[in-house]
Amino acid sequence: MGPFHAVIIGGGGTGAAVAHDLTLRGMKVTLIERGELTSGTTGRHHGLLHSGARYAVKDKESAVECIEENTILRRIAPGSFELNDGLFVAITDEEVAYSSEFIESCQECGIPVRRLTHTEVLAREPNVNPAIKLGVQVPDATMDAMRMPLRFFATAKHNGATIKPYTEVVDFVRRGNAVSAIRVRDHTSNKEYEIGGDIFINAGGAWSGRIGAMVGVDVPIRPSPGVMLAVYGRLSNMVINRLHASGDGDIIVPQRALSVIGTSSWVVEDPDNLGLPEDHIQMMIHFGSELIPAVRTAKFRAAWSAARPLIGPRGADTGRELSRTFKCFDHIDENVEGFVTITGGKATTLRGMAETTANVVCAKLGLAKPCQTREFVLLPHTAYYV
Amino acid sequence: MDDIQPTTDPVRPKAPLRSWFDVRGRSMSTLAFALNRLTAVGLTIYLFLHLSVLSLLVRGPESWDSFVALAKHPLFLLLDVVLLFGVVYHMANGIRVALVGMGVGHARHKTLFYVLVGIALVLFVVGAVLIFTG
Amino acid sequence: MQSTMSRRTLEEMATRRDRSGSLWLVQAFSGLFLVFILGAHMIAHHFIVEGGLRNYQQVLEYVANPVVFVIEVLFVILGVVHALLGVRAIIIDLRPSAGTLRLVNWGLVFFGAVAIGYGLWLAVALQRLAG
Amino acid sequence: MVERDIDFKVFRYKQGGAAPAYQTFRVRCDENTTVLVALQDIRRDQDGTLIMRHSCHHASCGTCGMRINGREELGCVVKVFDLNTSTVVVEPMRNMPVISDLVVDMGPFYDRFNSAGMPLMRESEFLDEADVAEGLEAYMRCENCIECNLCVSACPIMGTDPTYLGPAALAAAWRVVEEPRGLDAKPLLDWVDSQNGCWRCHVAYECNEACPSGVFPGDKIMSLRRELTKRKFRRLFGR
Repeated sequence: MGPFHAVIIGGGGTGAAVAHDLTLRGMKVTLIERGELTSGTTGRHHGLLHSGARYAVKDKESAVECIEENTILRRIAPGSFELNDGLFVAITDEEVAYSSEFIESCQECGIPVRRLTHTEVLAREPNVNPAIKLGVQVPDATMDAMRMPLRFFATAKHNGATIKPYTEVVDFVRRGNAVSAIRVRDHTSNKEYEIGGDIFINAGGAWSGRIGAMVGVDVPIRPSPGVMLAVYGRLSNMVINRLHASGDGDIIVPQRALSVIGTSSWVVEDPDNLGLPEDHIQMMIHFGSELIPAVRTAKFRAAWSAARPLIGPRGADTGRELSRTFKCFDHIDENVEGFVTITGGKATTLRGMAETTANVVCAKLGLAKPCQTREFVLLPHTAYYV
Repeated sequence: MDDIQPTTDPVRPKAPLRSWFDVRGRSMSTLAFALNRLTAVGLTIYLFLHLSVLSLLVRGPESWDSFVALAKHPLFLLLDVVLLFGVVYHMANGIRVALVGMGVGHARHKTLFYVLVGIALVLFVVGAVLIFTG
Repeated sequence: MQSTMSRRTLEEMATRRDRSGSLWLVQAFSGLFLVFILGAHMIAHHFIVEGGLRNYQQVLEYVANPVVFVIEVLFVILGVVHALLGVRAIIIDLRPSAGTLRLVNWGLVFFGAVAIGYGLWLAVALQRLAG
Repeated sequence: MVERDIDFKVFRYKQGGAAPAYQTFRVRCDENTTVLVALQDIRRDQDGTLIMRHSCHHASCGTCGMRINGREELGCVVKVFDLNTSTVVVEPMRNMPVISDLVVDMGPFYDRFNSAGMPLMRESEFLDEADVAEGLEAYMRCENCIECNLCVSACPIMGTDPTYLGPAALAAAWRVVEEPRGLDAKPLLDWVDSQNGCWRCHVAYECNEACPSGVFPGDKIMSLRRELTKRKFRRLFGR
């Protein structure tokens, strides 16, 4: 018997990292994605490599995950980031008061912080609202939201994984209580065929609930979109955050020749139908200009929505109350064998999500192979195409 | 649709004529390039015709002067006007391409084009009038 | 999805990494010179003389002028070089195989030499006729 | 908000299926609807088999290059109403093999870069700024080129000869010549100094018109030529 065959459904950052991890552990891997790779949520986020500071006060688990993965990604994907750190700026007295709790929490989570005075902040980032009272420097960074995950695909592909974009799962084939194959449609030729495997991994992100439903399991996923706005010009070099408990329009991420202002949060049923509420775009301009006044006059480039895959019970309404951590579900709990779901999380933690998933998969298959992705330097994204 | 390649095979070049001369939706510079190539072909043909016609000179005054008489026919003069346009345009755009192509003034290639082709058009009109009245 | 450029195309790219690209510079400079020489040629021949073209005798007298002789000779050389380089550029854009291109190169060199030789002969012959 | 029905005439092709054809879909659009969003709406509501490339939705990843009403554009930043046409024609990029519908195979694009035989594609550049935050050596940013292939699609010479290195690779070469950062740029200058290199360009400047990211490959090709011209003259007159 050859190596176990893992079939991954979903070609976003999570699927990419899972494919990479499992190929390194010696498994045969096939990944399918219904559209282009990273065309769901992955490529569409504001491109922040989290330091974890955003979650340090309220969601320590996420914060610790972030700083750990932040350090690892800098090591294994050099060149995919704009490593200019991030700044949390306090504008109101309330935010100044909050800063000590913020700094303490960051330190507890192992996030290096540096307090900067009003003058120091403006010397480094002259466009920031001159009314700011203080700033806290953290190791945030800008990532290339599409090319960084593509490096996982490139590396997995070169290590033997089969990556099939434009291939959509249409049905699951069961043998007894186990999933034994998936039926897929290749959209490049309109042909349907089956892919058999030993384990099927649902890495559908915001779409993972829909994939779970096809198997008859409940994945408690809440697609929670946010609106982002990109304007021309680098209004800052560091990532500028508002120093408060998270809220709307509280971050500006410089990216190439653009600045991306994010984001809002609500909850939808259908991750394919997010809409783009005009009032949210206005909100980005309004709150963004409190961080950097030039947002108001900067030339518009694009506005778009992306759906976060947040884990939570039905009934959540804004998504802000939901944790940003990730979870791997083994659906054997619901009497379905050979099917696991990895969801939640964020781009920063994609490698960690994959490690957890691969651990679950290996345990299920009785495979004693350690994770190697922490040190494995990824191929450049261009390697995906050659 | 003919210029799209519905195939996963390696890139197959399409008909060059379409690529050079289909200026629909293209910018001014493609038009300039297409016209440059068109006038180039015309001028090349003319150059060699011209050279061979000159051999009449060696054959003596009769053959040459009868050619000159033919060349003064209005239809021939019309061809001269077309030729003149080819010359002045190819010249003006050629100066631009030569300068820009050597990295001189490439940031202002559009201005260069309009100025040079503007001058060329003035020369053309003056020349055309001279051809018929001169 | 394993379809990239064919090996043949890549090899073609490698073998065609020749230096002839900078012939473009010759093309550009001959063109710039032609602006002056052709300008002089056209004005002298067609716009100065009453009626646009010289009769036989006028032509011979004109070519007898040594400055004109030099200009005409230069014009023949630069004009032919510029034109044939242009023809070559067009042929290259038609993707000839390496063999065809070699043939084209030699053909153009031959044709150019003949044309220039003919032009020079013509100029000298006319000057002789003018006495 | 104003809403209008717009017809999208979309290029359709499936491997092994019928010959390519255009299919028209009517989509309800508002002021914010981009061509990419409209195409996604078609996939969601009308035809689930329509495929296209897309990722970031703000002109930073370069995947959604396509031809909209004949012009090379990123679908994510073209608002439907700005086109001012009641029918929008959407086609895949030119000079690339079409895998299906609007999806082209990007392999040849990267092959051209790889034929340089040296690291050509830059991920990031360092910025010159005096006051840099503590702990950082210099601010850095990702390069402008987003590898979208629009310049290659727009280039009239690329259309006749795929062995031309093309605007994107030449522009990247100029970035290295301009800022070698320790690399020896000479072999690269030799590489572009060829019939298929920078001399092949016929100055149609379609690449500049098509570039959505401020790279302006045409200008960079001309800069390479200026550098090579200087080099040749120096050589001609004994340095």
